[in-house]
Amino acid sequence: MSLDVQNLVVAYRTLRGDVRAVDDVSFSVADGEIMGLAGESGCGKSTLGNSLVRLDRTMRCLGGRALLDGTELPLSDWDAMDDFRFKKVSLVPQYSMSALNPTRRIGKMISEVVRSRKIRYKDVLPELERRLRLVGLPTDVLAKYPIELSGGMKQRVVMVLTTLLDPSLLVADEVTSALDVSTQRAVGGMLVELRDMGIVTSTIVITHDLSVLVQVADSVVVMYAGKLVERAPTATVVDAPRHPYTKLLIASLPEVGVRYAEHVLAGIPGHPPSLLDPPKGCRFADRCPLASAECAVEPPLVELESGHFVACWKAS
Amino acid sequence: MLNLENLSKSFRGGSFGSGAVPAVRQVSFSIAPGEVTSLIGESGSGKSTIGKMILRLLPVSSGRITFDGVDVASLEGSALKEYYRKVQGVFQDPFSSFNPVFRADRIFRMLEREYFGDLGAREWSAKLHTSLEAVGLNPADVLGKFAHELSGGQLQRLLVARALLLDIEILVADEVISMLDASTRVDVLNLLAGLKERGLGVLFITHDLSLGHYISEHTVILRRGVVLEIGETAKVFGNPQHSYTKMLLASVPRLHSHWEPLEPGEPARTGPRDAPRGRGRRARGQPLEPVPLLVEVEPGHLVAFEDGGTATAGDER
Amino acid sequence: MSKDTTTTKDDTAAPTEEGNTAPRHELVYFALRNRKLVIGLSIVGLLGLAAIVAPFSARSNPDAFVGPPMQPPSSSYLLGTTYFGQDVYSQLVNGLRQSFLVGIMGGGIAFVVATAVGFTAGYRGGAVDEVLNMLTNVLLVIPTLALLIIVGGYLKGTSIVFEAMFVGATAWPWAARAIRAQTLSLVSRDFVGLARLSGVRSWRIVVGEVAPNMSSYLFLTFILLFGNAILISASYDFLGFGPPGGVSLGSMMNLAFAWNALQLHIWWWFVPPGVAIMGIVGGLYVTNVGLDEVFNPKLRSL
Amino acid sequence: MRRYFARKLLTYFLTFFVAVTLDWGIPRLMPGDPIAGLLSKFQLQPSSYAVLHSSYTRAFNLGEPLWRQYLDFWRALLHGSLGTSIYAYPDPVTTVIRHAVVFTLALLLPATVLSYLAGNKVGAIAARRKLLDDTVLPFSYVLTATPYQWLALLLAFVLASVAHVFPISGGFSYSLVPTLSWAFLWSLLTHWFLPFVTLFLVGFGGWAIGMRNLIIYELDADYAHFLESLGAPRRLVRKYAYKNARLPQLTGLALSLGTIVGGAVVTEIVFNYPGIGWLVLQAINSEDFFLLQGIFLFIIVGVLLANFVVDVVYVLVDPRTRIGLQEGTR
Repeated sequence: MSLDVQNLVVAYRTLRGDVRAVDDVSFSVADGEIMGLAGESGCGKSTLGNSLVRLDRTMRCLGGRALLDGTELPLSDWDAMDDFRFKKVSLVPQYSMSALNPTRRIGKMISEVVRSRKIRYKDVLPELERRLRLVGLPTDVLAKYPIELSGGMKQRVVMVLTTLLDPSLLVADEVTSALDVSTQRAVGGMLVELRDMGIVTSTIVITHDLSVLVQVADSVVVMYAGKLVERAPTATVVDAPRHPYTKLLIASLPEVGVRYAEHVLAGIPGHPPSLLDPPKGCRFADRCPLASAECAVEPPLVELESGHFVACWKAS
Repeated sequence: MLNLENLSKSFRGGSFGSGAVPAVRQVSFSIAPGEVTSLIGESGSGKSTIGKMILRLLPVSSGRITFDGVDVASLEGSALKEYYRKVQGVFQDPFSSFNPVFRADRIFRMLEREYFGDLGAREWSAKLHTSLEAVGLNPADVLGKFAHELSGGQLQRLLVARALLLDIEILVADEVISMLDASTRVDVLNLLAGLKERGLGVLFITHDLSLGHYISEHTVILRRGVVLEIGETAKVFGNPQHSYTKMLLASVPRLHSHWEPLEPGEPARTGPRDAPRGRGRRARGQPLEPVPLLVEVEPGHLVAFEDGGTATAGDER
Repeated sequence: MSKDTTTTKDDTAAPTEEGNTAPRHELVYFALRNRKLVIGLSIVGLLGLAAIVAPFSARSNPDAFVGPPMQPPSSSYLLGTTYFGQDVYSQLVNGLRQSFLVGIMGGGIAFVVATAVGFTAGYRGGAVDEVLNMLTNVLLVIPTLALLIIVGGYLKGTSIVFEAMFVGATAWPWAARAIRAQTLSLVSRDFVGLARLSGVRSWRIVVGEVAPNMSSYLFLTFILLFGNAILISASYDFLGFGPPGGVSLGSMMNLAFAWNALQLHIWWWFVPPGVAIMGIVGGLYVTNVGLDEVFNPKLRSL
Repeated sequence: MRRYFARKLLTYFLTFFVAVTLDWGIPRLMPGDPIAGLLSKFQLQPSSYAVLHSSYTRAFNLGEPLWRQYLDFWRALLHGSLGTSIYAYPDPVTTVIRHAVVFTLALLLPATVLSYLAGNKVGAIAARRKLLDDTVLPFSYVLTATPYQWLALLLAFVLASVAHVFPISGGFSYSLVPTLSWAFLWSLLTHWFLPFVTLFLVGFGGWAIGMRNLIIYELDADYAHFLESLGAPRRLVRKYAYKNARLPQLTGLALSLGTIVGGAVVTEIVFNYPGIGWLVLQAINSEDFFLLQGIFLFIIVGVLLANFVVDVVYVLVDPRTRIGLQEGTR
């Protein structure tokens, strides 16, 4: 049991009150597991992932906890979290293209970061160079400035850096979405390799693109409006989803091979509720074709079969 | 009928226009009424530049665009306005398409002022409602609101409705659904596909092969401003000939199948665009590779000639 | 603008019904809560009020010799008298009036030039941009005060209008550059393209679509130009190029210096005009920062 | 980089050209007979008026066609001649200016550089530190809004006129003959101090505010957040933010050179400090227009040189301009 998140609540503070972007979410990620975190924009997936490493100053953790290898992560304590960051938990941010200091040579920046964590750069340099070569980068990128690299190269440098100290947990936030398909594939492959080689113990891959998760993830958590609605092995989510939202979402995705002329796909009418004042019961109810009176009560997350959790009254 | 003939575009690099960076090179294809043509390319391929040139938002460097036989570059003043009556566009970022200071209706107001000045208020309102309903919007839901109060899907529909107010024959749709949520994007896609049933020609610009395959009759594959493969969508996707097209198809993540394991030495790892970059570098460094010749490998399917091996006709499978 | 800045993550809540009218309320809320804005505006407002009511509150014609010379501040001469026996208080409130006039006119002219140049360069681009940009950069390097020296040397006395025009002609380049940069970034937005696709003419796009999106920025620019104009005219008058006869804050300091107020310890002659300038300009700067914080949420919380 | 400098130099040459043209043109563009305007300020006998008028006309070349006058002006300028000073007759203008420039540079260089460095440091430290921010910031706003001449008057009044800690006027004590003695150097230093402090303080405020605001922006940049997610200590994040914020500050320095020079002019006047600014006042008082025109050109050239120095420093500090340069030259 590597990562165990229990009843986590994370909120943004706004003038009009707290916006609970993550509302009472529980799940766990096993050693060696790559878990996908999927959902549409605004569902809280990115907030959830980021809060495990770097809780933004505008956010607050209002409840719940996260255990990593049995130790509770001090999510709300910025300074205490520093002991875990980089060494135990690491984040590949959404903004990898601009994550590197533009006015520092990459090697210099890495050496300064490493040294600031009381590690000798000399000790990690051979491993750093080995891993750069591993992901197909020449070691002379260390002597370059970020603007000299392409987007895909920057993405890989950031991934090598964040995983340099073999973290127990890696959170990869939309790492493939800004990339071309060919680079996307390389980066996706990298996530799997990092796990296969035992560099990263557990991985959370956050993306809005389910088809990327099919390629890399062992299991998938689907979020909707701050809630976890379904969690299952990847193949189950794609082929036999039980939550109406997941079902409709997957049915709406065009894929190479599907043509309008032959088969017209359908989207989901309506849009997600406001998280400032979310509806009492099931949050998907007003868009759900199956909704009925019982949906006015919030459905619990139930394990329908081993490893397949669904939060829906209609699923069982 | 909109024709692109040897269309090229170079951007000025550096000060005083010294050094030109080619973005589009000798591109030719046409957009026929009643069809969707997909223009597929990765970032930096010049696909959006082509769309902007068609819409006269960027000047053409060489070659020409003709609409019903008339060179679009020659249009000025009222003639250009008449062109815009027939040819319209929708862009990628729905929020950027709306002026945040004003209500979303402003996009209609501008058209009313410029094109329908002689229309009575009631007629205009009826026309607007018809158009909104044609894109599946309830006028009461969307009129009088600011863009940030509406969803991305609603906004893109508003923009399509705006184009439909005019007598358009060609619609340039530039990555219109890439910023929309998965659950609503297919509806906008279907809306565009439905336009061809009204006899419109649609240029669907995208980086996403699955979307192009889903919606279009014709496909153009573009890389670094050069057309590499062009033809009927079924043929390009069913029988891809150019190594780049094949690589794209192999790399696109699918819902029901896994990536094939990478063969050793396959370029996907380093990626095709992994050359260190810098604006204007290619232009002043090594000479440009010549624009390859397009060879017809089967009726309605042209492929760029490659050095590594000549494209062969026939089904490989 | 507000969209980009208020939501940095993709994961913020979707727009809400309650959110519809919020941004404007939020602005007012932050404006009233912003100490810098409130303090800055109060200072400028009070001094502005003093300038407006000057003709009524002044005890005398500022140039009139009302009493014994070199009187320290007292109940009969609120801020004392000059070397010649003029009432410093009357001079001060009239000087304030002059300063505000120069600020508004000079800042206004510079603002008009800056917006014209900035919008044209940013929207038209190409060769027009190159030429205007070069012109801006050239004028940016020429120090205003140096230019003033040769202009002032050859002029027989000036007027407020002349000073305003001089400031207007020389102070605009940095503002034009800033406005050009803003325009460039806005012009690349799709709504400008859409306006062109709607057949809207260029000037109408600039005035109707682009400018409203940077209204807060334009306002801030004007405030800074306003302050600059006051400082420049104070230097101008201090060098003795000021309008003859009239009293300005700069010429008060000039006369005080020229008539040995330092050696004679007539501090009440030169301290008030300096405090007044500092009040207006400092007040404007602080207002500027306060407004910036209100408009730009990134700067708000800390 | 070559292109970067080529463009900059082009701007500077254009500026110089425009400045010389203005310098030549303004006296001629002024309404009415410029010489009559000049002379009307003197109380002159009609006979001496006529003599002066004709000599000025000759000196200004006013008899020649305009294009001729313009070319002659350039020719004289390129031969290093700016005419003869009236105030210090018969010294040439260049000599008079050269004597004053030493004093101005001794004042301007340290005041500009030190206020820039100190302002940046203090502003950086104050950013995001509540207590410091609340004290340094208001103080800085007061300073930056202060007219130079007023701060100069205030310091002269309090520290010289009242407290007699510093001398009130001049570049050195007139009882001393300029020699390399300790007494003379001390005299130079004490006379230099107050004008220096004036320029330093006003400049300091602006730099502190600028740096403080830039740091706040930088600390919110993506690279700063990324460093935080790697558990980098605040010290490192701030160091990076500071280094990056220096770049726009340097641009700001180039932009404010004109203002700084203007400040030096009025400050020197208050302290009777025998630099360029003080010379301006003497030239104005003695109607020495050749001297004024010469000073104008000197200031322009000085500001252009300073701009160039800032450009060079910028390239040294920002690696990206260097890379751009390599690309350009390859």
